[in-house]
Amino acid sequence: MVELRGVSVRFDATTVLAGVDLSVPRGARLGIIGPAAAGKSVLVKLVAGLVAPAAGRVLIDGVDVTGLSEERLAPVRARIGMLFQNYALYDFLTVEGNVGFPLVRRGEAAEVVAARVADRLRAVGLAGSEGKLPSQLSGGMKKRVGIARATIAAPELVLYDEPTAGLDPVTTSKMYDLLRADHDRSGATAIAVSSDVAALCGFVDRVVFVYQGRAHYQGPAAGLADADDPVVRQFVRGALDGPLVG
Amino acid sequence: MTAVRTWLLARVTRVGAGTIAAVVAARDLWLVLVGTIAGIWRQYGRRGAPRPTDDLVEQLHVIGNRSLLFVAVTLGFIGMVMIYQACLQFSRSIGDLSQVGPQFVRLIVSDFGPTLTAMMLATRVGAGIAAEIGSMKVTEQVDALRLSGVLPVDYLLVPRFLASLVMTIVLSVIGSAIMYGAGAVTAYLSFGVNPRLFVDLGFVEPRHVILGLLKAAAYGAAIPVVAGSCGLRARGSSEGVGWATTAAVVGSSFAVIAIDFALSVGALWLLGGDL
Amino acid sequence: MIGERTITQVGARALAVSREIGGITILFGQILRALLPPRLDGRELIKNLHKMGNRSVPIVALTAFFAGGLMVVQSAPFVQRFEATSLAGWAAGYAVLREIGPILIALMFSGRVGANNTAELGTMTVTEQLDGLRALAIDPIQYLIVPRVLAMMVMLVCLTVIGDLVALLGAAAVAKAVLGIEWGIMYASFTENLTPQDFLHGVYKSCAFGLSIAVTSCYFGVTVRGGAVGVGRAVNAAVVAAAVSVMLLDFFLTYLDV
Amino acid sequence: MSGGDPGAAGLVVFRDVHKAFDGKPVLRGMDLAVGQGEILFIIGTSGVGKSVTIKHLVGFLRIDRGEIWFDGRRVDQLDEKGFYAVRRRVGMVFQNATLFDSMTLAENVALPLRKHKRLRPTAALAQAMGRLEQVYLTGFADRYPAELSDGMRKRAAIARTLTMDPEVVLFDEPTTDLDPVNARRIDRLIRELSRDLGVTSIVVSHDLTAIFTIADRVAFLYQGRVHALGTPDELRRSPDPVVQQFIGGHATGPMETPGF
Repeated sequence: MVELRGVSVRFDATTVLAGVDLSVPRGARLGIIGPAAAGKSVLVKLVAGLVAPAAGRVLIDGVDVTGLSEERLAPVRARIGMLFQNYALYDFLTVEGNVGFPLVRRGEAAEVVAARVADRLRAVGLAGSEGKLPSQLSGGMKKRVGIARATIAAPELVLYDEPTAGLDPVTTSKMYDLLRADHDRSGATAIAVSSDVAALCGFVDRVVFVYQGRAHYQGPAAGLADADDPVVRQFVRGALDGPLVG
Repeated sequence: MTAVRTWLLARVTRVGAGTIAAVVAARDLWLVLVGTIAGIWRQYGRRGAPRPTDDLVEQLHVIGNRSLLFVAVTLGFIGMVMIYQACLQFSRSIGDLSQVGPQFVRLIVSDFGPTLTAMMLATRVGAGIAAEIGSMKVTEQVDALRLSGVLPVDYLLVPRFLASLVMTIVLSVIGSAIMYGAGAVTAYLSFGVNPRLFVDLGFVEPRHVILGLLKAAAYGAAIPVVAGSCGLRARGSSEGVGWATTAAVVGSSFAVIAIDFALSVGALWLLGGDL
Repeated sequence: MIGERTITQVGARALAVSREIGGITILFGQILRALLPPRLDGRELIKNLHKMGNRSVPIVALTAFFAGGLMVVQSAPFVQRFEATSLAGWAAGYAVLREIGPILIALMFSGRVGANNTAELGTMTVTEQLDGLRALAIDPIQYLIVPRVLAMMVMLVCLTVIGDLVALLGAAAVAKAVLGIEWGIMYASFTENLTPQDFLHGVYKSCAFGLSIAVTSCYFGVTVRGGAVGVGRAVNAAVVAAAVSVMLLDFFLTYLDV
Repeated sequence: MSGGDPGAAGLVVFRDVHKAFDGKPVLRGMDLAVGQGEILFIIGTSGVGKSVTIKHLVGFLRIDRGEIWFDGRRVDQLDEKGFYAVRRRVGMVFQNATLFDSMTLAENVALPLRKHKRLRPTAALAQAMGRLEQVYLTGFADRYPAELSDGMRKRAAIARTLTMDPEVVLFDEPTTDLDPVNARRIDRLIRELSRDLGVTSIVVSHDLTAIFTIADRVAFLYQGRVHALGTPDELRRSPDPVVQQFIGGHATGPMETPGF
């Protein structure tokens, strides 16, 4: 479904990613982990076409989307949903307006939008909050509104940037329960970035460890603490001594 | 010698960096202007295109109605002060105050009214647009728009551009009237100038009105473009929004002064002493 | 028809404005109290003087140059009609030194330095850096605000003096370019018509403008709520409040002066 | 009220503390006593009032009702000036470090030395370097906060707090959103403070790993009160289903989660 070939990203003078190769088959759930500022968020934004690579190619379903104009990207993006790190809810719209926004802009009829919004809000457990503004919601609620908005147009690929940052353990596991149920039902591909490795591994089936600008390690999510790579092992276990830099 | 050379090198590097930054800013401005005009065409030029009239009405309200009191108060006070100073000077030098009103209204119509209104709008509207768009940028709302297949310029800038264009002209007219009225009251109360003598539009020719409206339109177009491009360039977090808002105030105020200068000199050159 | 809702809105707005005026007054009082006894952080003061002054010279100089030139353009019809070349210098100098100069420079200063100050303090507030200072038992008013207020007052006065000179230069340059008046005639016109009072009037106004811009910009900076959005709003509110206070002060100072 | 000297019960004592925001009660009669030199964790779901609790002790928030005692003195009624004396003895490390952007790490750490100990800038900087060494940041003294990772910023903030030689240090979510390695580095520092300097630490956190590695005692905050209090082992063995759900991180259970 998604393929990155030798992708590099530079911001001003700093190189964030240097030649990342990555392939995500349809229906897979991929976790992206790594130290702070390793370029994890940039990786998902690349897939959504929100960041342009300095070198390399991004392919979605075999189609090269690198360097397409915003208008040409629109049909590709219509198949992608994304939960942003800071929710990115439109603060001038209500919960209903936020969740329904992607459909409204596509010119769907008002009744269709309303029905889908109600359906999605029920799925994330927020039925009844339609009229609230984002500023009236708690962090966990904002994240769930973000998920509802990301999935309202039945995307084939959903990107999650830090879906549980700042949440306590109980709320975190409720959040992943919700994501698991959603993807079991829809069968959509998922790519999730998180610094809470243990919780993330309960949701995804494979992980990529991004380190020093590259996809340093790829492997199954289970048994990561005993991976044969010493850097990954140290990172996942949180050991103080080891080869990990930074 | 080496010290001088390092110093020179540092200076040259700084000037070079400044030039590059200026070129980048100018290119951004140009892109935003072109993008906005293209956006207007996309939304209003083609038949059957979605027309977000709600957004436009809302922006007309935010930019126009909500600035009215601010413009009225500031222009009223500055009108009083300017007339007071002018009367003081005329009474000291010439002694004939009958000319103050007619000359003053000519200046208001062709310059002070639109320019001072726009200076005020540059702070209120310019900073407002940059703050809004800038905080949407850093909280990834602009990215969310792009992901929904919406061009940020179309959705965010076009309604603000149109609203600012219309409302700067309207507010310039209102501001000019208030300035003139406040001046008339001051002249009467402080110097006993008969309002009938003061309110004399004899010197105002159509070309003054056209010049004033032209200036107002140019300011109205410049403010949202400058402020919008600053907002879209915001990066990071709250300090990015702060930077964008600050840059918008300075940029749009300066744009007003520069446009005023260019149009005034241009008019003087075209019309000679008849300005 | 004025509905009940409109009245409620006007009332709420009036309340909000008076709350802000009250807040600014309280902050002003706290600043005065922090000055007694004067325990100033010299480093912060020097840093701010340098930053605020240096950064605004180019924009203030450009503004002043255009302002001076504009006044000549505006007086051109008179000058040409009455062939009163000496009037050009008088009009430019008078308007620039007393009114247009100080006001435009103050507005630009408020946009450049005041807004920046609000943004900086606002960012510090939302990232809890101000609480961080308090947690270290350092009074933010004494450490952060007082040096900024002093620096802004001093710098606006300096910039106004510089701006006055540049504006007269601009007036002379435009007079030469557009009206063909020689430099010497302009110079003579300036020296004949302008008194030190004209100059001082502008300078002492700028002192008051500087104080009001400084206090309002600090106030809106330290009262920011609500993250990045809040910082933008605060900067917006600060420049608007500064513009209003400059206009009001200008009005009162003009009447008090004579 | 009850008799006796509340200050005797511990270095820091919260007694029947109530606090509401906009009419919504957060703390509803919270009682807690913290002993000298211990590492006490305050845990609980988001929005339960953990940070609120410690902010009361240094006067960033004011309680609605109740008492707070520090070292045998009642502090909840002090004014801002009175709290400055408390803050010299009680340091606080904020969730987002709150380093000053415009200063290098060394200058950040030197600031309280310059202000309170009236040291000359050079002497203050030299002392600051020593503090940075203590938190394993020697090589980064000349960097600005923006150039560093979250974990490094938090360590620098700890160094800055230590310059005041505090008796109590409050940590607000010190390891939240850090990767595992950086989180454990912070844990080690907190442990060292208590062991080497005898500092009392009150840590607000929901990092389960940290709780079971370094805490002496844990206070579990739930519904505005301390719902359970004890050593990590006692908590692990607690029969209370709410406690079990939280420390197990289970999605299903009897617990109310206002943050979700």
